[in-house]
Amino acid sequence: MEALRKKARELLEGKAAAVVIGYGEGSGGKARAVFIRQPDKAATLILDDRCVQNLAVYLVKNEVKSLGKAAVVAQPSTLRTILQLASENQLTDGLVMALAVNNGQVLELTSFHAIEEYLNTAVPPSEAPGKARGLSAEDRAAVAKIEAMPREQRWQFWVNEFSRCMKCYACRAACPMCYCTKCVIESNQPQWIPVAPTGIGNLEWHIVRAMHLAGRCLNCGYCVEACPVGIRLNLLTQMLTDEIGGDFGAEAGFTAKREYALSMFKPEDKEDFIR
Amino acid sequence: MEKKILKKQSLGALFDAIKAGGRRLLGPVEKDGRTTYEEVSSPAELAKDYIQTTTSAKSVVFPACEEIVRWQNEGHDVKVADLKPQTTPTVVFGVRPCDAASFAILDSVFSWDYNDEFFRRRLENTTIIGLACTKSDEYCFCTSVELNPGDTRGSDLLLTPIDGEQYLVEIVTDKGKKLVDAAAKLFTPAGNESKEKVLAKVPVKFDQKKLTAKLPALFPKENAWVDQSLACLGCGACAFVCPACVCFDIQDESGRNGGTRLRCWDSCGFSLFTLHTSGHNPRPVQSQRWRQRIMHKFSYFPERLSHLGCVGCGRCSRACPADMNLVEHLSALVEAADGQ
Amino acid sequence: MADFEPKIIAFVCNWCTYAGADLTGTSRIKYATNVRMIRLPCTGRIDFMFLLKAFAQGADGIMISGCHPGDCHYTAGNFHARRRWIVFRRLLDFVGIDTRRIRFSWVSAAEGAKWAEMVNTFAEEVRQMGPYKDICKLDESQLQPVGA
Amino acid sequence: MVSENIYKPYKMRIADIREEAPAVRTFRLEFADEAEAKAFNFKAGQFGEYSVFGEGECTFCIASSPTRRGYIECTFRQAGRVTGALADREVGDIVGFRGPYGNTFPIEQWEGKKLIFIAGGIALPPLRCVIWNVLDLRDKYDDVTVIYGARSVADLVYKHELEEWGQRKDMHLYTTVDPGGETPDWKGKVGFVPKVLDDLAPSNANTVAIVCGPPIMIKLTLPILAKLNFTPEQTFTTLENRMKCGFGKCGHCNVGKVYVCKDGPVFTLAQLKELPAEY
Repeated sequence: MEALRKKARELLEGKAAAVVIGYGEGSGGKARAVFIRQPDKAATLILDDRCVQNLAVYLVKNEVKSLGKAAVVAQPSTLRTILQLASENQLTDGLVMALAVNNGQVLELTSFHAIEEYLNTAVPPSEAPGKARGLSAEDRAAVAKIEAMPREQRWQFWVNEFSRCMKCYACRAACPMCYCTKCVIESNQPQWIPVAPTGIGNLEWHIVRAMHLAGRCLNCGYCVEACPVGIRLNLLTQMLTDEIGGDFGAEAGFTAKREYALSMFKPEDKEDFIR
Repeated sequence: MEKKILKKQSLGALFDAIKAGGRRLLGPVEKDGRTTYEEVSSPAELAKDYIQTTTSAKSVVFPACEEIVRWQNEGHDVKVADLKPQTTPTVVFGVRPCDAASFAILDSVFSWDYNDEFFRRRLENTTIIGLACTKSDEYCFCTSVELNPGDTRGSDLLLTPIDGEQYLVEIVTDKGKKLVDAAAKLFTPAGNESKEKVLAKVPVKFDQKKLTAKLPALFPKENAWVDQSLACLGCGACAFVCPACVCFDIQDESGRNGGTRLRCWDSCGFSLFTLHTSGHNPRPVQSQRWRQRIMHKFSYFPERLSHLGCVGCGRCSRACPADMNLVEHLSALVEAADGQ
Repeated sequence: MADFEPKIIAFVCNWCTYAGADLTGTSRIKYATNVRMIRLPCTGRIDFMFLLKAFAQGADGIMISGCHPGDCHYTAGNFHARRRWIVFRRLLDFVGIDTRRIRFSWVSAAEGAKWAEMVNTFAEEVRQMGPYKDICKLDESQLQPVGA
Repeated sequence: MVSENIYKPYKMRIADIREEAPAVRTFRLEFADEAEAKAFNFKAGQFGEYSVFGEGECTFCIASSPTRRGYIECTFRQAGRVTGALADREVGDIVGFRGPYGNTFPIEQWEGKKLIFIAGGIALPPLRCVIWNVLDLRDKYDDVTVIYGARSVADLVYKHELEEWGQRKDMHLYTTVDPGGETPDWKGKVGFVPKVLDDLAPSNANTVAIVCGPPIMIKLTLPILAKLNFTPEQTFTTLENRMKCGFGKCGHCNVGKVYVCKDGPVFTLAQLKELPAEY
């Protein structure tokens, strides 16, 4: 933590970064996103296992971009998000700096290539803080539990989950991959997904969201943290991520090259349901 | 105000009496770490230990989505139904005083010159049994917005658990009186029991009078608003859990033969809230939308409707995915005003 | 359930299955009348939401059909579609939507008989399953207030 | 209204459709219900919520004069979901209308005064309502002047009425189009509205200026009016903001302490100066 504060101070003092986006003490014992612009404020940075928000969400916001070059304190899932955003042409190489903390050391990753290298070599997936790869054990168990249910029960489970949705879009707002300035739910000629928080409206919203994130979700899990009514919607995208990894060998967020599983195909893709 | 005593063990009998009248009874129920108002039939179902429900009681009178117009297509003609709000007489048990007070705020907007029948009928059909707070958390700030943990305003009956065995019942309105009369034998006259000693101690966190007075002068300080709202993600969580947020959207949904027009919750924090069809957006950036939220509740509301648009329940801060703490921001604004 | 006639919506590609179904007709092969066909340029054009929309509007079964792999008029539309279906079908199943009610097939312009056989088999299967109201009945209770 | 439901629209039958300019149409709407037609009243400057059932509602001023009873007219540009659906309607079709809402131009207070209307593009409709209202009560007012400009000749709305106004002896009409927007047989002026106003240099004495137009026109016109010594109190405009309900509940049009739908849409420049520029 001290190393991180020191690094942040140096970056700001040396004008290598205009803002350090990191975590600070929040309310209720939570950590929160902080935007450090003065070197003497760097001492308020923290980094521990309360720091769960995916800060990459701020990198694509115009208000944050207008502050100047940003250095972002990056958990492994944040690093992967940066690469995925890069692969989708949402970030410019060299304009974003990631501060990765590993074994008490702070690494300045100033290019996408450096992030790629770090993720693919320096981080042993099992030892990385936060979620590096795949589902957490808890989520995996939750997915397995749902899969073990009879179909009708699965349906009831999700209908019940979706019925709480008020369409506040906190899931969308908290997700760094939901960067579209005009979301599909805002396409209203015709109104493709119903805006109202009704049964079908909610079902369609969560399904379309899951599909749009399939193969792009980085498993940071912040959508479910953000949801004020605790809908387990991360399970949808994470299950798909697992599935896509298994079926097509594609895993999001390990390269800045464009490799989106659902915009590619192989003639030998396997399925067992088309007659 | 007439006061009675109700034994905690009589609560079940009171619930029975309420439901016997054909009324729907809602109460706070805990499930998966959240507390929400659900239909209940016995006190055993109630959440034992809650400071605040996750979502407010607002939806009882102002549902997240309500049908306001319905029509049927008949060839080239359209038959528009005269839709009457369908409401079941409802009793909501365990409403915290802050939530109870929010109904007056909603009412002031929904009855402002034009009477919203949907809201009014629901409100008329709703009886609120308030439950005074004996505990609070760091997000609570009712005392900073002219309320208190034992406030009777907005409740029809206010219950205070004065000890482990009994509630002190304050009969606030005729509606409350009717409810007591329906189960008169459960209530005994109160002596000189006082609720003050059990009420939660909620410190005053900022000077609201000063805030309201200074906000117009703080409006043009763009940088201060940007600083406050950098972390804001622009979702509607704060507005949707807020018991006093009234803003709504009107949406049509139609099938082959007809359709409905729905009134759904909306939030001034969404970028689309003010977007014109032409593409012009009067509030194009998040800091302006954050400012609007604060100005509306703490400046415009008091000026136009003589009361605040906030009851200090603290839900917005609890729900915020970016931990935007309202009290913190309001205190900072008061401080900024001092610095002028 | 004896008098239940399932409603089946078929999303088919213009170049293979639609032509194939045409051939079924010109060959005077009779097949179940439960299917309503919606012609699209390519299976790649079949937005996954079409399926939900069809169920929401009261379909009891959905058929999706296009050119055999390698035969796409646009070279690779059906390859893309296949990947998307693999994922989407998995998602629907996970959410508890009855995927037995969605029949995917490759039917070429020359396979008029296969199309008739597909429709007949599927219509019979759906008839046995009965009406599917899971999704369309969601909105019957949609207008109840939260907490009601 | 008979119904207690404030959201229930009147059923209106489209009696006439006029093409005004590219993608701009005027609808004449008649009440499907005779009794509703008789009971309906409005004043110049008010607006309503027009709806296509299944697509939603949108907000326009009532463009016809309150002196012409039995119908209302609206003029709109096809731009979004609802206006797009409106544009698909035909004569005889049913649409919805709620209203009238909002405040009015204080035309009673203007009696005996000179009126100068300054409008640009698609912003003539809200003023057309007042202009016809005043022309129908012509004796009560002193000089009436209209300055109206559009990007091109094709973009001018109410072309037939402009012709009529141009021929009337009891009013002055100056039409102008942006440079390059003129046609070979264009007889009006060429140049921007503020320039035309500047050249005309009307006196501010006993005069009211009513301005409505795109933001850029307003921005450039106000300094000219100020130069001509028009005070903010004698300059009027009508605002539009995104609205949903039309009666001060939904919160969309809120600007400062003002609700455009309740306190507006008509404002004096003096009132506007009190508001944050969130419109």
